[in-house]
Amino acid sequence: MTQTETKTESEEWTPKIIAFLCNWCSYAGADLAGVSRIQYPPNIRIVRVPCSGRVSPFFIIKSLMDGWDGVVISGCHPGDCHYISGNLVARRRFGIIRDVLEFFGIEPGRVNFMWASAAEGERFAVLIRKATKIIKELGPIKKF
Amino acid sequence: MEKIGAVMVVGAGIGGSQASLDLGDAGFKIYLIESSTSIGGVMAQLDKTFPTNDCAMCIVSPKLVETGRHQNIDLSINCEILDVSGEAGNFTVKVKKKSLYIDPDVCTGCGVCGQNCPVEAIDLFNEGLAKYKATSVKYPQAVPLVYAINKDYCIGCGICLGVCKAKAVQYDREDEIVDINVGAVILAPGFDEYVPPEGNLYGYGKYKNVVTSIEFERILSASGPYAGKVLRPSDGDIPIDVAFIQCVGSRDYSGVGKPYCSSVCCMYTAKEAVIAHEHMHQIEPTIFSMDIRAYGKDFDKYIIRAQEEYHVKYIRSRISSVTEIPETKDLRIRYETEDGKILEKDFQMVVLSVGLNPPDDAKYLADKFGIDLNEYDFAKTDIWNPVQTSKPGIYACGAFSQPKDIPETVTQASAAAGCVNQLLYDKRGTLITEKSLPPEIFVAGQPPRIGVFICHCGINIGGFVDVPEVTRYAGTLPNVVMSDRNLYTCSADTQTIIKEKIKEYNLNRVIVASCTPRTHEPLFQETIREAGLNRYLFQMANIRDQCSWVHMNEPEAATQKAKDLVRMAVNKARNIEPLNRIKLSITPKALVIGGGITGMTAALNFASQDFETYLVEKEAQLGGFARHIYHTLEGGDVQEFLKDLINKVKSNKNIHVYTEAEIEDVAGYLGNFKTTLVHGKNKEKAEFDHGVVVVATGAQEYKPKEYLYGQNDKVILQSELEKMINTSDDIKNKKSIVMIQCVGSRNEEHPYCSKMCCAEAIKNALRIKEKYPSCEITILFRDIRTYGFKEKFYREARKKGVLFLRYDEDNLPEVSQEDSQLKVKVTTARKDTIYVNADLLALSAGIISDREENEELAMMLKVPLNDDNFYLEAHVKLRPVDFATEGVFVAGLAHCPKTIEDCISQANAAVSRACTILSKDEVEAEGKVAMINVARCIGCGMCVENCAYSAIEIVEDRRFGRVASINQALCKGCGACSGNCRCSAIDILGFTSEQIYAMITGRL
Amino acid sequence: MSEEEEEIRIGVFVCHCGSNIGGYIDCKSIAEWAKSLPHVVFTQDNLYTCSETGLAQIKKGVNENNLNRVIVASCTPRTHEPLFRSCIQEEGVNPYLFNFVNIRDQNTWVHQKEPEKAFEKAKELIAMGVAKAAKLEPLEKIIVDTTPTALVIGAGVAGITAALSMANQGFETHLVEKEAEIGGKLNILDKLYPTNQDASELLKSLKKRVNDNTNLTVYTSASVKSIEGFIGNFEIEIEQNGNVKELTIGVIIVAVGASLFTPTGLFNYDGQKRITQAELETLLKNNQVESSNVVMIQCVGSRIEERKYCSSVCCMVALKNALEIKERNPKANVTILFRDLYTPGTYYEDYYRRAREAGVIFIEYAPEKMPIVEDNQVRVHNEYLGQDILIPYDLVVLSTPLVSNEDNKDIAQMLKVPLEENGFFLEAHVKLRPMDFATDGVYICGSAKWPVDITESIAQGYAAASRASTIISHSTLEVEGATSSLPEYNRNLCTGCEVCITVCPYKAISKDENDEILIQQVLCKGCGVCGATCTNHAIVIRHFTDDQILSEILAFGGQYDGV
Amino acid sequence: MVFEPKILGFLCNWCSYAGADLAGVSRVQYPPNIRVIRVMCSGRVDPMFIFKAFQVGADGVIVMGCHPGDCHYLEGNYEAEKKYNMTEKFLKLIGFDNRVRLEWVSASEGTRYGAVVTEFTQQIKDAGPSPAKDNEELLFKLKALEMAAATDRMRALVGRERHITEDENVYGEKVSLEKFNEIFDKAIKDEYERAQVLLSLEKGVNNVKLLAAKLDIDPSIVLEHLLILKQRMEIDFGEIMENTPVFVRL
Repeated sequence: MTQTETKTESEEWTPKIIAFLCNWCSYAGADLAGVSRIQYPPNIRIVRVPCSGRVSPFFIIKSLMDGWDGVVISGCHPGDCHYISGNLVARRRFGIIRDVLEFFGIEPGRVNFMWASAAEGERFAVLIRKATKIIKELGPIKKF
Repeated sequence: MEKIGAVMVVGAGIGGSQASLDLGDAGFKIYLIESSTSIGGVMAQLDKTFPTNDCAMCIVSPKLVETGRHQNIDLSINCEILDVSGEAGNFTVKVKKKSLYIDPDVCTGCGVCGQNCPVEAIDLFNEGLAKYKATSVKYPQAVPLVYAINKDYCIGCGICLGVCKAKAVQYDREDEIVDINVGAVILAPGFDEYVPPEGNLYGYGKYKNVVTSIEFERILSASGPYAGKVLRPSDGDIPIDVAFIQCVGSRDYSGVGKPYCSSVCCMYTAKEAVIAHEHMHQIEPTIFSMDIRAYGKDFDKYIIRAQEEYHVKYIRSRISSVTEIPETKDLRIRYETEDGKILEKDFQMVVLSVGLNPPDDAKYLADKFGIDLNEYDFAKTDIWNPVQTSKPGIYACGAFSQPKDIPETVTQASAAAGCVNQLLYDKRGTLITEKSLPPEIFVAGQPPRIGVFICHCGINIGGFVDVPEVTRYAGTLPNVVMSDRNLYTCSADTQTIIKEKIKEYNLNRVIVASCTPRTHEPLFQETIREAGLNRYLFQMANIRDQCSWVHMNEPEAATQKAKDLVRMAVNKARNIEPLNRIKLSITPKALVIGGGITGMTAALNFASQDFETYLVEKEAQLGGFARHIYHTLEGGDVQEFLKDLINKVKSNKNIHVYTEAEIEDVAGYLGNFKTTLVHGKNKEKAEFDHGVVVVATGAQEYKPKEYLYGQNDKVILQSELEKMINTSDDIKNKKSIVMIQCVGSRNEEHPYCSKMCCAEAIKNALRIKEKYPSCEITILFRDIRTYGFKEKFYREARKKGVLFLRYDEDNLPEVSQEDSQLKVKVTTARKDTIYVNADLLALSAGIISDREENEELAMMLKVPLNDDNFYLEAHVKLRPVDFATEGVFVAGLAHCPKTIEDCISQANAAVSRACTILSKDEVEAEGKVAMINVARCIGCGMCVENCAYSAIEIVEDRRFGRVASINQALCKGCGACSGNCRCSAIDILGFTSEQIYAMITGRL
Repeated sequence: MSEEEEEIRIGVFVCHCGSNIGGYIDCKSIAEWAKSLPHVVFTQDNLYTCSETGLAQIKKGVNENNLNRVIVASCTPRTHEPLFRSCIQEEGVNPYLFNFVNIRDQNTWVHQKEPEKAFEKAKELIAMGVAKAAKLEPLEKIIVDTTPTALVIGAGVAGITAALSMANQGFETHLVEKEAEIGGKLNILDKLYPTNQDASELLKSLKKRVNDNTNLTVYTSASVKSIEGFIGNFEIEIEQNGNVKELTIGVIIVAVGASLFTPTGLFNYDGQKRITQAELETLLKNNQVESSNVVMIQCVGSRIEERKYCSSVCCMVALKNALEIKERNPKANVTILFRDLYTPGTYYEDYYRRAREAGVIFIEYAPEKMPIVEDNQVRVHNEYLGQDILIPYDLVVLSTPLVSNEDNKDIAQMLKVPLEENGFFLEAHVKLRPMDFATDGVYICGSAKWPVDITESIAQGYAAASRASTIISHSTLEVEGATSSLPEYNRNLCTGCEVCITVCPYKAISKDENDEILIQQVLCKGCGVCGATCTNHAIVIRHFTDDQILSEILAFGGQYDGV
Repeated sequence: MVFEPKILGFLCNWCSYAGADLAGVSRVQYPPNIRVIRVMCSGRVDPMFIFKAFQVGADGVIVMGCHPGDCHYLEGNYEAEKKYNMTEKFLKLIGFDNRVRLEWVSASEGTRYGAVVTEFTQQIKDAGPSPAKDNEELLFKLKALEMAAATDRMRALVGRERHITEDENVYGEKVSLEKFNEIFDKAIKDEYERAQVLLSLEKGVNNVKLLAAKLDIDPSIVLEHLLILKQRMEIDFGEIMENTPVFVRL
């Protein structure tokens, strides 16, 4: 199905980004962006996970294979984790995955890790804008 | 009089919320009464919290949501107490629920009224820094999220009535007066911050760039008026040099401010300085302080980090004036240094660390509830039990009785709850009603029949997203058998519709596309459960907070996104299965480890609630370190208190005391522990089951190696001096006594403050001065940390002629012996070197933990220790007596150095937390937990390491050998194990990989 | 969509109006100049554009040049617009695509001495007219069916008169009365002034006519429960003895009358020796008046701070009853204490003269020195004598006002019509539309509006019926197309603030069952206040849209939008 | 050259326009400076029209409607008066209040119509040509006034003014004109300043100090306005330049 996605010439290409947000901080931060009506690009689709520690590297690879142009993973700031240390586990894990992606020939910039707290609606929007910009510059993902 | 199984909690800040949750969980009916329009109090205003820099909103909002939704908590906002009658066990409180002019049951908190209100007024939550409307909510994450009309500003134009799609606005809504019958009352009204009066020397109110610390807190806050940018109000520039002036309105004997120390300002000032620098690296904070009172757990480390990592500069000085430079609006501070120089420095902004005052209505509340206030108009409490007011059955917690920080407030809240438990334990569960639910429909294995409900949310979604189109689209998705749209899916009538549709279409999965699951998922889950569906057969698509609201200018893209989100939800829903919540039976018995004041208090509290309690003490006799303390600074007779306590413990039939005991093993988990120990001279073995554990193992006094201790018998410890004062006459002929503070504290080996030594030194000094006024006493200190009302005694000591000399950490006093004369050399902050002859040198030795012992027990209980080997609680701010491991609690010195009263509070708090478990026959665990596919597991143990809750262990499986096993009762479902599992052997129910893949792949 | 894409082709016709315009300015050169304006494809000057020839020229111009907008620069739209509209309509151009430019009444005629300036002004006015014309959109008049039925609320003398009048015109008429008997105040009156006819006689004859009329259905002990809909098509529910009847009604006449005021606590009122005029009527009717010393006090409870109005009938009632007592017992002393005597018109003034002749004594009192009713005498201060006069009595009669009914508010709410401060119904315009409400299709008569006597009630009954019949005498109702509207493309702009609802004097705006703003085209008169008020610029005033007016303003400033 | 002012008149169809016609029929002579836009009711005159007229070169604007109580649409002229009052208050901020007029002229007052127009024309002649012509700054301010008057806040206030000050508000109370005007006047000032801030941002004047200097408003007030505009999602923080945040128009 994904292969059939075409863009009309006149339309500017915008990346499709999937975001895994932890329920307690980043998802709440994304909600706050909404409550505060802070606008950001609409290319992002959010998947709620209990904790950034839940995000398996497979989710990321699967997403990129499936045609998402970029992935965002966001959790609580270090020390703020609702599950005490889940985000630290995630941090350790994602330190490696960028190298792995590069090895596969995928631009590491497609996968963005970030921290956003429940009070940082503004920051969430800024980070999404930033990620969108980076991924947009990288262009559409290569199909596997 | 009949006792009532209900409790009123007055004030819904963090303290009130915690007390309500504890008691609500323990089976009491709670009436939580709040005077403002939303709960959360001051904590919800904060940006970050010390000493962890935790985001305040992140940690408090789940708690507030829980409070707002708890089925045993009846929350009333905008209330006023009118009258109180009755006595402990049975009070009647007359409460006025003031009209919000908006029906709180109907208001969905969408905010359209506020946006359209043409009358601008000041926003109190942002401390006057932003304007809000006559119809407003206190802050975006408010609980309950209900708007209110401020009639003082409202001109009655009626716009809000028109724009409110939910029809919640009711201008003729009247105040409601109700009589509430409760067994006990907890007062948690918090504090009001000190506002510098007109003509204050700091220029507050006159100069725009002089703000109070609470205002600065809002400036720092990401959800504050400046969106977390640190700007100065005069011109929106980022200030470079920011001065923080401490003790504004505190430790002030001039009569303008308050004489006591507000306890928290040193820390929050450091925090604000650190966060300001963190937000804007160009900011260079300078803090003007007298003493730095970082007496709490890990506080000193924070101050050090502030100085070293964040370049926060400390100047020890009370400033003499602040003047504005009119052209730049900069502020010139004139101050005197410790060595007597008068200096001037310009700052772009000045933050006043204002003190904590008793709440404005303290006298009113005291009068209504018939309790006494102390000399400062804070609630007067029992010297041994800091949550007990002068009236039985009425308890106070938090800053209402003395300025205090969040963890102490939370501790006291639980402590007050612990006392209520003790008072009303036999009335648990008498006033709460359990919902009767229909049996669950069996749906496993059946093809999904999905119903999708799409919410217009008035115009909040419908105004930007083409809801009919999304509804049509949803109807075309696989397995979707019905899709419908509603004006407000969360309204009561829609719940009925959902239930009807479930029946009509035989739905076995339900999706609501509306706002955020964080606030609304439980509501819809409840609805489908009432219709007979398992509550996990529900999915939510967030098309408001994360779609329509953030793409208001791109309606087409927003519609497309909403469709995608609905499709992703459908894809997940097709893969979800009913989940069961595991139920654990509870053994209603408690184990308390440690027989000091803390342990005994806890044990007695448990026992008086008819819980069988095992009290384990390693020494031959009960009493712990208190056996060496004679009085408290405030004058309480410790020995008498202790004697009484020991007698009560010994005579209580519910308490089994084991002395000279050594725990060999604690096995099991929440509700089902089994402990084996040996005790007594003969090492008898004992074994028993229990549901909870309270760790109250205490700490030890540091045995100094410095200052000739142990080499010269004129060098003694403060505790030894205290014994001398109280049991002998040896002081009589001492002309000069020198005390050295911070011996074995705040140094490299023990980088923390032992909290009690300053009070101890002043206590002893005052006792000596009382008996022998001519005795010269010199106290060598680094900072005098007589926080709170203890400040009074410091002042008294100075008045009585006790000499206080400050020394620096890098210039420690030296003690030498010349002949028989002890000589103490000290270099003061003024760089003068002084020699003092001492007839007696008392060392204020710190409190240290017993590393080996603690490590051993921590291992058994699967709980962590901190760097200083004190036990590490689950959360520094909000779970001060809990461990991450459920069913295990900590209290007293085992947690960190603290006073006797604080130990007692923690003991009661631990009991209260434990009662949330013990009061039930069984507890229900979350259904969304980890699950092991043993066939794939290779037993590497990675997951065991990653689990913060010690819920995983490696076991021997008959077929597969060494594999991981999950204790679902302990698992919180975070998924850290699963994400790291190299064999993909772990999955998280409710968030299975299959479900998430379905969301990923269902993009088009 | 096609209209939007269609090229705008404007034709401008400049009228000489004989010499009225042409005598001052050069119409030919104006017409020539107008060709330079954007979208203008054809121009012509005519001697009399409104003449047969002129109209033919317009038609020809339209046909030959494919014009889709027509401008006539001549006299005033107030008189001539309909003519030109129908002219272009005959050629298949929507009449709303016509625009008028007034260069006579407001130009040549008023600047006769400054023809050059008038010439320039004419050009500018035409430029503005063209700018607006380019933005005009076709509109349709709305046709609504009307139901030829009438509802009259209140069966007093006004209501009965109105109902009979409607029924006699052949309309199915429904008359609702809350009491068990029809007739209203006729039931309690003795005689009627100035003819001294028996009230019961009139009542009897009315009842007979009501009973005999087959078009008239009467509901007694009944009330109107709900009113929905609008002119020509009201949906009514009438409740009678617990049964609800539903009706579709074309027009509604409100004739609920007024209530009697009981002067509790005033002048020692006790209902025995000190009674009201209404109570006196009953005594007279039953021939029970035996008193020989009667004192009447006027303005009891009216023209005071609490109730500022004059009840208008009490003076005449007092005179009538005074005369009646005198007639039956010429020896009786009747004294009337008054503030001002209101006896308008020759008949009534004559009536007053008769009372004086019959020996009724009139004594004026001032509101600052109210008469005091003592046990057996009334003490009243006389200005001329400068002292109190004591009048012995065996009966005191208090002239109390008519007051509005308590349930007026409910009816007003159902009908969406206003009440004035005293609770009486407020007509659309005190002078010009005395029988109408601002809400179309609803009319008022009798004391429901203001205290009136029987004569006036009858007159008003006829008047209201006459107004009402103008609506339902046609089977359909044509409604102006240039109304306000909330177009679909502006729906998302509407915040629902309801400011438009408050400012609309015709109650044409409401919220529908979906809580969305609904503008009832039938009720809208197109004044445009809602559009100018709409907080989020969502409402469009057709034919006077923001866009159209702004383009006129721009043209005034020499700018052309979109060119 | 003699100054011939350009005057724009908004006339209600039923009274004033008819009165103007009557003036013609009666051959009442008056200066030819007025250009008339016919509206059905004076209440239709959106304040925006008046600000627009000044921006495109009007020297004076006059609004005419039926006499109080005579409105063909019952009460439209009362609404017109409220809107006009607001417009006048706004124009006063830039010294244009002597260039507008609201008059009641009935259908029978042809002569009076002539007199009013004559008199108003003279008034504008005396006032001289509109300084807004080719004056960037004044045009900017006029644009700001137009934007301010178009905010939902101002429109809501003016739309409800009559209701709550003359009838009763939602609590059944009458709001005193004093209290209303206090709020109203503050709103006028605030919204005008905010509109100026927005327009300035479009022109690249983008930080507090620059805005304060350009608009001659206290920087702290500018900051307040910016924060409110941010709440309204009109603007957002941009990057930080030399310790001063830059604001951008959304």
